[in-house]
Amino acid sequence: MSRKVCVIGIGYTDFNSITPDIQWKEIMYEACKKAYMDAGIDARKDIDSFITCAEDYWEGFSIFDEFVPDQIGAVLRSCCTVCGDGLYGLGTAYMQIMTEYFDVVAVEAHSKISDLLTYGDIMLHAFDPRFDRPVTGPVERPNYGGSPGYTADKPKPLVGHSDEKERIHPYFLAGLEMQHYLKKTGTTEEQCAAVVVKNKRNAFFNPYADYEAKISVEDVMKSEYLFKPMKRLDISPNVDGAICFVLATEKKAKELGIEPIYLSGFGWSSETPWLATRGMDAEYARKAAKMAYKMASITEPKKEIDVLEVDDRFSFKELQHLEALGFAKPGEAGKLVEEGALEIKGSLPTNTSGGSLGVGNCVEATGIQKALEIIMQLRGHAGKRQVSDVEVGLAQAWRGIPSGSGAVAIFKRG
Amino acid sequence: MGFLEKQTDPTSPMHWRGDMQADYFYPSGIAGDKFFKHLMEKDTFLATKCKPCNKILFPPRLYCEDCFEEITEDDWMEVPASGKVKLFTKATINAHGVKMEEPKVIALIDIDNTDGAMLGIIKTNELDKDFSGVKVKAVLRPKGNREGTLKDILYWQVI
Amino acid sequence: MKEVAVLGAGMTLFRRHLKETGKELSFLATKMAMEDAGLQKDDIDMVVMGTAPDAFDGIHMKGENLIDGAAGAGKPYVRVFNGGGTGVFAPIAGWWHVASGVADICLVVCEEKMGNCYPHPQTAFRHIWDPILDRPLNPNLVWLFAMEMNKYMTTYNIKKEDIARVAVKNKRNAVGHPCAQLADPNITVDDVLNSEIMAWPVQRLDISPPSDGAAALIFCNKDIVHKFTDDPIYVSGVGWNIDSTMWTNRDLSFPRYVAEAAKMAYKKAGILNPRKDIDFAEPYDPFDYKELHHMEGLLLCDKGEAPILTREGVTERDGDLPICPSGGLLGVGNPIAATMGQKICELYWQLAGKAGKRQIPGDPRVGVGQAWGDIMQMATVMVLRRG
Amino acid sequence: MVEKKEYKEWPPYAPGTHVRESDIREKKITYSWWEPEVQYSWSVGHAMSKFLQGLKDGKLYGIHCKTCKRVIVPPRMFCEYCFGPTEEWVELKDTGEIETFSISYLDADARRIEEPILVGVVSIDGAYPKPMGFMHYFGEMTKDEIKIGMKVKAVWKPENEREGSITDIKYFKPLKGGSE
Repeated sequence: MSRKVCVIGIGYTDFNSITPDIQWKEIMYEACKKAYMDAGIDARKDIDSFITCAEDYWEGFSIFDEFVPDQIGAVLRSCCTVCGDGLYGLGTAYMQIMTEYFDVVAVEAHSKISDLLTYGDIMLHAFDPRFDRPVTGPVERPNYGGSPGYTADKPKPLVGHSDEKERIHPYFLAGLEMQHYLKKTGTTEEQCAAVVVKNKRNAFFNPYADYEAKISVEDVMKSEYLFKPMKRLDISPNVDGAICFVLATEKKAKELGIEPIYLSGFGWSSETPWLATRGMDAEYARKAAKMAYKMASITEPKKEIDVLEVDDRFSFKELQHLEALGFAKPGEAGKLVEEGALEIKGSLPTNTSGGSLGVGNCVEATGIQKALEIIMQLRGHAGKRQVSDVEVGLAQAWRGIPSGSGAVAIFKRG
Repeated sequence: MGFLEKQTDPTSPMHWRGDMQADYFYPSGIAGDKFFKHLMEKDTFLATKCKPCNKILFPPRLYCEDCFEEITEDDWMEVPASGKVKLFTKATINAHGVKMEEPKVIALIDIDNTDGAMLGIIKTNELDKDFSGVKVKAVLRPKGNREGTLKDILYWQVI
Repeated sequence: MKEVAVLGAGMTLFRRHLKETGKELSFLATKMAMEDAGLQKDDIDMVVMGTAPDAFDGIHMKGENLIDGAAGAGKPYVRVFNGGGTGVFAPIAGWWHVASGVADICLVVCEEKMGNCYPHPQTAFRHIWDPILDRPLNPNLVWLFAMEMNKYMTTYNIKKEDIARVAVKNKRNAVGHPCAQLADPNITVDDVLNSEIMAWPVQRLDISPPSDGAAALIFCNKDIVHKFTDDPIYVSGVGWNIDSTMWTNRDLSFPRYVAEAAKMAYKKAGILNPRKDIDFAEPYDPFDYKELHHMEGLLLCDKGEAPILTREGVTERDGDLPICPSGGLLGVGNPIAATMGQKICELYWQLAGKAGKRQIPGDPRVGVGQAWGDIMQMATVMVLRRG
Repeated sequence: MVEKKEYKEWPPYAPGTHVRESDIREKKITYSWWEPEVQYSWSVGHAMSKFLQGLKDGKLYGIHCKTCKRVIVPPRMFCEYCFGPTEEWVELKDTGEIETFSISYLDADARRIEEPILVGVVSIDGAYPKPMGFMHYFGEMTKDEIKIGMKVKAVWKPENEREGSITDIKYFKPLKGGSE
């Protein structure tokens, strides 16, 4: 195979907990415009295909794909939506380039999650409607929002449950998974808390991060239990922001005079959606990594990979994912964080950007935010959080509650 | 943002309220319909056996997700409406992120005689107890009042 | 680039309500495609899911919920989406999985359960409109197409009865289709013209019905296709294109995005003269005028010429250029993404000579399938060929 | 790999179980019910803020893309054709031309109504290239009078009832005496 795929441009907005002054289209435009400027290309002449990563309910449209082309430069071009994390978009772009139909592909992913007022209820809407969702609360709209609502004639929803007033927040599932992880591996709550401390501190050195903080393990341990053993500070808060990547063939990158950073390995995998039979051991990450390592010819990830960004929407997820990716044996990732190995100057720098705990949870842009950090590290543009001597970096994404799907991407400096 | 003009007046229109409200009805499916119709009449559950995988799937399915073989009529079996708590948590906030009036213990329960599990609420006064491995049984609505949904399980009770 | 062949296809019954869950429908369609190809779950490398709005099934991240039914548990699985265009876009995504060399065998599953949305799938369609500009006017989805149809009719001076012929042809064609929802051997042009007016010029029988259903398709790499068949059907070109969101700033009389997508696919397929080189087509026909609009977009005839060809019988199953021999969406049903069954699965069945009662006479070698989606702006095109 | 199943005709059978509306009403099948809460508050951004504020003041604003020589309405901060920023607000007339229309006997929930709604796209005078406008209702004309190309003028709500919404225009009525 002669073609090689590389990243030639990145663009990103500032990440903020709310963004009242800009529309969803405008936040996407900003990231894309910056990425096209970064690559030094003309949006309307040089890009062959466009990909957006989004889910309808996050955005508030039955068909979000409609509202995409204008602001990313895709009018009368090939453009599509991938319902997945931004990393899936990068993988899709990789495949599109490898078909030899296209030379330059743009991938955009964003979060405008502050537009959504009922985040918890939407996430519950992702649970199986017959066997999981009814457990969480009343089937009739609980009416705690005082919303204008929809009032069509409808049949009586069977026998009501008068004693149920509210629905449980869907993050309870993360609480269950955390309990499983702690029990199975012997990892402690303090070790998970250390992840929060590290990531929020790293975020101080990341200008676009929104949730930087200097806190101690004790502070995390003292925050209230929301879903025991999960505490308030173990959870990444939501954030708005957009990111755009431009991928191209190696030949194109050289024509443009850009030092290529290769997308050398890519993998993704899904587990069953049934909570009843799913393993809860991040098998999706293990399988995705196996595929990506094979593609990138990596045999000893621990030795060959210099910097890592793994999904940390819940603190234990960082440790669980590190183990699934083969960087630690089960139960040992917790020790790594305690020993400081995961620090920027440690032996296995992880989530140097601040991760989701420090930057914020940007829904479908979470994985691509991780990829963004890897690119900045490989380019040597990471400022005070720059890791020295980086040649190879790995970004990993998980699709969040309640899914068991994820992707892994490996980038190499040319 | 790459624009020549930006919003500077915080009192001009900034937000537009709207919704995507619709209501949903979900047929239980071929396997689900059988399960829930059984639950309307009996105090036990139904499960399905996948012979090639030698697994008892619960909740019951039309097919095995691993080997993708169709489950036949004689692969259905009755199992007790009881199990062992695999994982549990005390949920304290509702879907709006607000503290709930009454916290609830929600658990993933391994159903007896099967390889499957299901979510359930454990009704208890001891909200902070360790429920790991505790045996529980389903408390069902009185027969005749059952509607053929998961709501026919009122809650789970420690045995 | 790897060449991509079709190994098998399957689809379920299309009805307003089906008892099966979306997962179960996906399973039934997948199982049929696996029977056709002679494959088991382990033989599948990767899975692509095509399913349109979450707001129909009423499940957020619906792709995730459908994984196990689509044989995706434990496999690389991805969902692609572009509204109504998904029915042909999902197979395009399946194609690039194989064409890129990333997968050898890729399964594509499309599923839709429109019946879940209460009181009517229309309720979900309310939310496809721009929330600030359109939704306050309380629009109905049919308005959109009525406006486009009116513009098309006025620009090219087309008579309503010529458009109605499409509905008649497709509902009659669907008679041979076991999955069909609205097959009718006795329907006449007058029936269509006398059906109740919904939003003029759209009448009841101009529209395809909302449905539940699923379809599946299996692709493989050319290098291994000889293990499965001696007479493979290949994907010879794909194309997709999107126009601006701002539909009120666009000329609605001609679907330029369809033409752009078609040109992309034809270029790759080496088709210089579509009218001559293509033996039959499955353009997207959720409304009868859309079939005509799309024939013109697919460059199978000149602008405004499609109604004339229809009137002259050219587009009948035994005509010179059979259009929608499956019965299309108007006859078989319109479970948005699952229309892959009439569009791409049908191309394969026709080219492989497996279409039975629906088989086109002669020796069709090249067929084109197309879907259309979003807010009248997305076109997806795939060309299949035999040998 | 397993043995292929050979059938003469594809699809060889039609898997799936048809359920009638009456089966659901009579509860012949079991089903669950769920009413999600799905509420949004979209940021409208600068261009739409200005547009909505204009409607409240009884004015229509478009915006100029000098590169593409377009006066765009509804306005946006960027031009989708050249991908550059737009600049210079243009106050447009509240008159225009019917670009296309429909006569609807259905309301938003697909329920039938007796008196049809006249609805369509208006190309606004002063904005170009045509078609350049937005969707709205038509009034003070019958379903037999309405036609593509007809000149129309906005009928505004009284000033005190306007709230910064597209519905601050009640509808477009025929413009007497042809073009202005």
